[in-house]
Amino acid sequence: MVSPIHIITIGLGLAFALGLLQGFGKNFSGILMLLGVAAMGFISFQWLVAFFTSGSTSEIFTAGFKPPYSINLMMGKHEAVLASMVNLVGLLGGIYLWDTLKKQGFHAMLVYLVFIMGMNIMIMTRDAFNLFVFMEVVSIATAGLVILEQNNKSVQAGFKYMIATSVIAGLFLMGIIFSYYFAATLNIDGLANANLLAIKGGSLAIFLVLISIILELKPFPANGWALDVYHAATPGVSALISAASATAMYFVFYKVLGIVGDSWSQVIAAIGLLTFVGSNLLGTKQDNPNRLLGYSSIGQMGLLMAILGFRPFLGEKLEFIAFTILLTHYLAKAGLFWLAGIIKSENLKGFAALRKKPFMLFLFGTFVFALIGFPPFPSFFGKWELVMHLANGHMYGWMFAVLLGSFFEGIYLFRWLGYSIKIDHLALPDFKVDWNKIIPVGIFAIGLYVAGYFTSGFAEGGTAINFIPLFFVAFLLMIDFLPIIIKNTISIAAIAWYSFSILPPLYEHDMLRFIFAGIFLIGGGLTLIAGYAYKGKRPGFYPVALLMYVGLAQIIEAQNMLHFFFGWEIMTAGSYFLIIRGKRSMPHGLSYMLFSIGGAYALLAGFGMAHAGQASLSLDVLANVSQNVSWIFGLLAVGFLTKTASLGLHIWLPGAHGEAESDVSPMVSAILLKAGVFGLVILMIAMGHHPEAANIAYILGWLGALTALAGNLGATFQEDAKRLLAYSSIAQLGYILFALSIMTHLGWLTAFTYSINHFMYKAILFLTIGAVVLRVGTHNMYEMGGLIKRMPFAFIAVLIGIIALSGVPPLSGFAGKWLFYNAVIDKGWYFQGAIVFFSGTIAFLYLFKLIYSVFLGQLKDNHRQVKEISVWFIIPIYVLIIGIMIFSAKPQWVLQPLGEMITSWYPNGGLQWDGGLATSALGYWNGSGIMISIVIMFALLLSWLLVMSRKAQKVEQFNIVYSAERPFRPETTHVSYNIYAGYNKALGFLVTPVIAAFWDSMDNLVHSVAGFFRKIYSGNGQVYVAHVVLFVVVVYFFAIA
Amino acid sequence: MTNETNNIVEDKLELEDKFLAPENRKRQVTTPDGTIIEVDPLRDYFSDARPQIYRPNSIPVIENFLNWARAESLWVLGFGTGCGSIELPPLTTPRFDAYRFGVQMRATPRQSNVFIISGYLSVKTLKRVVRSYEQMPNPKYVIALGSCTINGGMYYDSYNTINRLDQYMPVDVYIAGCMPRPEALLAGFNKLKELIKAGKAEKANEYVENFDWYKANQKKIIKDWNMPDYNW
Amino acid sequence: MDFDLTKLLFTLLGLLIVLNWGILMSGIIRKIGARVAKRYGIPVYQGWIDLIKNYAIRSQITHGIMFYLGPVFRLSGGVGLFLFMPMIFGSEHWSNYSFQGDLILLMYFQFFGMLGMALGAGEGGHPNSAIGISRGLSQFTTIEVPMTLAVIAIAIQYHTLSIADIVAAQQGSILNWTVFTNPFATVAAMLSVLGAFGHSPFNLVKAPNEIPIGPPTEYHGTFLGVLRTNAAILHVIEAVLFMNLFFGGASNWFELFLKSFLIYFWSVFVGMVFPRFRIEQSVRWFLKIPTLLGIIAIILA
Amino acid sequence: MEQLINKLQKSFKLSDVKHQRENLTFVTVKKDSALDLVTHCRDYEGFSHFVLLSCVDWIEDGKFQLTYLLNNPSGKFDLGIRTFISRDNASMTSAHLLWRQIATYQRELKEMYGIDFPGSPRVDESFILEGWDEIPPMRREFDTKKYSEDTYFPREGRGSNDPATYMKSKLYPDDEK
Repeated sequence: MVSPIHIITIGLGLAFALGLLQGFGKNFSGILMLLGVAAMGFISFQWLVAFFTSGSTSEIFTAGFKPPYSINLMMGKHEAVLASMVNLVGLLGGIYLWDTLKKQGFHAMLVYLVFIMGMNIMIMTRDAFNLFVFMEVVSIATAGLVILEQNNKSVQAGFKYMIATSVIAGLFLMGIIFSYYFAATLNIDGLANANLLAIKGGSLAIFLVLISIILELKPFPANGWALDVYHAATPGVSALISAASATAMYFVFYKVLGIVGDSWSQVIAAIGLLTFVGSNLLGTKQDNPNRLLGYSSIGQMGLLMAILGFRPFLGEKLEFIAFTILLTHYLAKAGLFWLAGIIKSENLKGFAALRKKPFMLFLFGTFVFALIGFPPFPSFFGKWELVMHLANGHMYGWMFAVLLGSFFEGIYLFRWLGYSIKIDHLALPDFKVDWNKIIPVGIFAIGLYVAGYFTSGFAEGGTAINFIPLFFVAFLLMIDFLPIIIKNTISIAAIAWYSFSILPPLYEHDMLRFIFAGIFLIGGGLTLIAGYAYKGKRPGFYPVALLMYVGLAQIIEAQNMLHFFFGWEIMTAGSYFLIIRGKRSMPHGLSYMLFSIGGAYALLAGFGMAHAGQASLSLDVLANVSQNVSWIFGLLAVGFLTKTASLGLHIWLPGAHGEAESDVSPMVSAILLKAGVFGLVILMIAMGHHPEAANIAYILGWLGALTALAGNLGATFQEDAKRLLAYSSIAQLGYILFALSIMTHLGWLTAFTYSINHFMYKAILFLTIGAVVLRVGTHNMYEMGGLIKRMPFAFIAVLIGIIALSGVPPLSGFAGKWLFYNAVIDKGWYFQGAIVFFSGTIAFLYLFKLIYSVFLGQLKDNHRQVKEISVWFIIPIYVLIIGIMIFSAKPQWVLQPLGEMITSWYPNGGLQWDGGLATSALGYWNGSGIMISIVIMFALLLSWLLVMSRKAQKVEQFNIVYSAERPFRPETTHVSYNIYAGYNKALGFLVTPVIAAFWDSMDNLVHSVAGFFRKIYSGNGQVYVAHVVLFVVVVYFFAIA
Repeated sequence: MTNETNNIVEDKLELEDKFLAPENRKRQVTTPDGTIIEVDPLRDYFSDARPQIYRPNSIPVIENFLNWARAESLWVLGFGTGCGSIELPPLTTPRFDAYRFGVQMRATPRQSNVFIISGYLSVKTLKRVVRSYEQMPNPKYVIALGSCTINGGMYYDSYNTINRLDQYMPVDVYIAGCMPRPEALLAGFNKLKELIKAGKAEKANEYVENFDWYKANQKKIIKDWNMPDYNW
Repeated sequence: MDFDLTKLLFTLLGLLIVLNWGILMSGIIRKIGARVAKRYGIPVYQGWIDLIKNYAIRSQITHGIMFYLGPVFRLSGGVGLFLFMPMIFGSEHWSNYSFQGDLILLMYFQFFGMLGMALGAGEGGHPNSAIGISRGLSQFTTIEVPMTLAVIAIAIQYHTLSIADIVAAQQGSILNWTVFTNPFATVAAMLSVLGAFGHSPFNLVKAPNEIPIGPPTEYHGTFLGVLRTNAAILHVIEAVLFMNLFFGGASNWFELFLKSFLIYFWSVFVGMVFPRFRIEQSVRWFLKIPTLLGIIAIILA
Repeated sequence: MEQLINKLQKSFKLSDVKHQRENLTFVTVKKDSALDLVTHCRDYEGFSHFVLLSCVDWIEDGKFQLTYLLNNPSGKFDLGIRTFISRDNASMTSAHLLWRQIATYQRELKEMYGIDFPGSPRVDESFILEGWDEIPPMRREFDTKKYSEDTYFPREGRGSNDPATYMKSKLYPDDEK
């Protein structure tokens, strides 16, 4: 066991040795330095291992004196972990900075070594003055590293840094002097025991110590100097500052809090959250990667500071929460800074260059998702626990601030990610990737996954999470270089295997989950079949598609809230990547992600509030909620509504679904949206019995009706076939929301019928239209036309799809309409019902436009030889058509079991079944009988007409009566563009995009606020010092008050 | 050898091309998957099937019955060619009331049986008239109204109006005069009814039988025909 | 479902009666219209002659399979409505196959023919067809609004969606008719029927002089015959639907003839007096007064 | 009107000034300055309305006479500006930029007389004579009667009468001259 004192000896000794041995060349010096850091790391690491095996603390004295007269170090569990982290990033950072350090020579290496050593001591020391000394050492070393870049900007930044830190150091020193005066000891534990607060004037001493450490953590807004440092330093150094110094300083803060006690918690939490929210808000306005990361680092430190401020509420989970978030920050931020150093772009958009190196893009995505707190990364569990505990302590305001800050962070990080994946019209600069630069990044990314896997076990309920599917996704990622046919087969096989293992037991026990699992999994398998139609490798598709299905499956499997939320976020991540794969999807991917994050945070808040005061994390506790019912129900509903794209939250959907790839649109439309429905169902089952919930459901009913109207009107005026279907999805989800909100037996039967139907016909329509788009190369309906001649199978599919969608008997859509009427009249929601009916008739407008503009009318020149849609699309489409036909011919096969299931929640008001004849309180309906009657009648009439006009001459498309003229061109003869001009004149005002304008203005508001406050960072050192001083004064007065 | 034939074909095309409308020329089009195909509008967009002869029902009783129905239900195409078209609207007014004879106006040739050529026909109009006539379903009847359709009338020496309608399409009933009054038109309708009931109004088949002769006459003056021979 | 030959035969007979009554009814209406204009007018039997003439057209053309299916859809829509409509109150034979579905089925089955017709006309490739259909659908969406409100109102009133039960509830006295018990719903529905029958002022769909007869512009011969057959059936059935819902149904064929004639005549009567609306005007119009009346009907119910 | 003509006389070489009516005057100018005069009249003399552009075939002189008839709405009088162009390779500067509708007149003149107006929109498209490949029919060397007899199957036995004498002989057969 090597004593930790040797960290100092190695550090100082090597520093001298470097000077002596510089004759051996820079490579030698460099290797020596790295060995030194490695040795320090080894020391800390062996202690870490020791603590995990035996678990003792150790105190080390030096120079033969007892504290406070000598360096007083402690190596405990915390110290070992943090020192290991610092040394690891030091070692990897050293490797990363190899070229820079070598160029600058041994001075730089010396400074580097001292920098790392200093941080080790900061972590280990228990002596306040010692702490001061080594903080100064680290400050000076940092400044030295900052000016490594040796340009005007970095020298200025280093200078500002020195000024600011010396002001802070002065405050700190005064605080220590006062403390020593009052407590007569410099040992931190001694100071803590001295109970300084009780002493008159002691609180000032504590204030000075505390505020200076807080200032070192760069609180908003007194942090301009730090931003300049992040901005100006070479990214390798910024990585160290962000990962290592912040870690060390955070631990110092933790130690100092031992002296301060809990009385300052509110202030600390306030400063921390202000920093978190403010810094992330300003981050939205940044476009320089380094500065952006600087804002993000400061924000994260703010969150961490706040967590310590929440200490009284977090109890034993404090360390878990703080550590997971710190660890994620440490790994991700270092990785991002390092990546920024590799790309060397002054602009966020420059990261588009990453697209050339998919592996690095993957790393980048990993870091971004980890920072935001997506599963399976540690911060996900940390944030979850944080919110749960905050809610448990009824700290709703704080909780809101945490989520708001996270949301702002999401805005810029996902915009950045979106740029790198998808932005167009850019000359992608070349960049060089050295092994010494990429290896550290890779190690840290892997570290995130490993850490995430291991942290899950520590979170309450985390053990339930099934990681095997995620390993499968990772496996797909690894075999991404294989051709489509293999990956597709493996994926389908996996989904099929999973379905076989999960569906039969669900059918026995849990009909509700069986239905949704069926939609998710069978739908998933079917839509994947269409993937065979693609050629090449389709890089990156299968991991993300399966990621989404994994998320959906986890939602189904979830029994507790953490697991549910875990699945929800996994699904969101997968679907985000699926959506952003589309050609022009960048802005839509971003808006999807932002609404999803917002929704997810609403869910998180809702779950947290529901969990408050309850013993269990199980989803069942929702049913026992007795306080804040409206809030919980409302928040959870809003969370789920973002996924169902209800009016107001729908603006992400048309673009996201419209621009997605041909086989992705059905996945995200027919399947993904049902996740929101599933959530709503779960929510209403659990909480529907509360009167408050019923009130909200009434609002949701109106919302659903208006969504249906707006969605259908929106679809009517579309020219883009896929957007039309996307708007139609909005409307259909509006129907479902409406029917669910009715909360009666018939209402829910309607909702489930609609869900199943919508899954089938929307999958058919999106698959078919997507396949047609693949063939004809355009989304614009007016550029198609007459394709029935070339694609009869596609036409039949769309025909069946639109008949089913419009609810015309005898196809299954009518089942939904009939139930709907009965439910509405039964419930008494006549006006909402009338609006929904009205929107149902509007559906005819766009359905006709869809089938007419694409398949009927005039065939265009360039489509004269276009082929039938790919057989790989036809297979799933016709399987679904068979499904619709079975449902239509024998509705009782589906509706009867559904009814029995719903009876367990709403025992009264169901249907009576007599064979195919269903009878409700109001009316009756015989699906099978109608089907038979209509089919026979239709066949008879058709054969009669065929006999009567058997000799008809087949003619071509221009053989039409054209006022005695002949048509000029197919383009001028095909009436399709703005076909509902009259309707637009009458009702077009209803589709003015007020909601999009509202969100746009919100977006502008955030940006302009950020832009306004950004001006406080003038770049002037004096101003920054003034900020620091002013900050101290303001905090002082607030704290005293 | 092949080259020569190609050249000949191209030369021939050059000659024909003189009056071929630009939108009817062959054109190269890039399909969505990038291959280039040729579109020949006249072949691809129009049916070039020749007209057929539709024989009357072989059972006289049925045919007589159907002829009676056809005679009592005369649907007139609303296409006024010359100044005589001003005589058509009064037919529907209370004063003349052609409805009582089963005469009704239709807006599309597809649903019409009777074509009233109301007065002089310029070459430009004749082209449209022929198109509309060919688009009417069999059986169809033509009433030629006014002297201009018979012998050119006052436009007998014009460079731009035809003299004799029967050179271009078969005519069932002539109504002479310049202009004939609506009463004369009603008389014409009654005459047409008689012909139909007697089974003598099979001029549509006559047109098909002498199709080449009619077509040659039409094409002699309509030089930019720009369509396949028969308009379905 | 047991096969019942008698039932089938009665249904076919009923269909024949309805078809002929439809043709006769439109003949009478046209005769009346002519007399109003001081004309002698067509013979009342002109409808049959036209129908025979159309079926006797010898040459036909077709634009494709959907061109065939369009009229078949349309006629199936008409015949289907007949199948699911109880014609004569209290008669087992004349209630057809209405035991298979209620009022909602009828309301949605109207779309069957419309949709098919729209597709068939679309296959014709004629721009006027598409224009006509787009107008028709636009207008139709709002026609249905007051109609729906009225239907909901009477469903609340009688607490059933079964047409037979609604008719049964109106028996006994003329004052039991919905027109007296629920006048607002009746008026709303009777205003929407104006659009459903497509006479002036709501006949922009066909607009003969502007977009030559709109959707069926390419249809001729047998196809047109099928469409006109359907029109004859449909006019009667629509009128019968309104008769059943608002005017006490019919207990014998004569009563049915009389009532359906009057209901149909109502739309023609209005059409004789008013000029044509543009499409946006009619869309707005239906969303104003008729919708308001429908809302009042529901509030009162 | 006189004043105007005098005024114009100063800048343009007008010849053959003819006061047809109190409010209608014709002037003749050289081909080169014709459009200058038209433009001038439009921009400075208030002739904002273009009435017509017509042509007369003076086959004997080997010339076409073009007449631009302009109207001054505020003064309520018309001015006809005549110019002569050669019949061989007849061509005139296009005036469609002054009034858009002149293009239609020019298209008609191109078809009927074969006068070219380079640059005029759609001037080469057929106007009413679709597929005409004879000499332009309004040129006086074109024999329309002969063309009609050759082309349009004249009906045998067709006779013509002078309406006045014919009606007289019909109505008053005894009233011999």
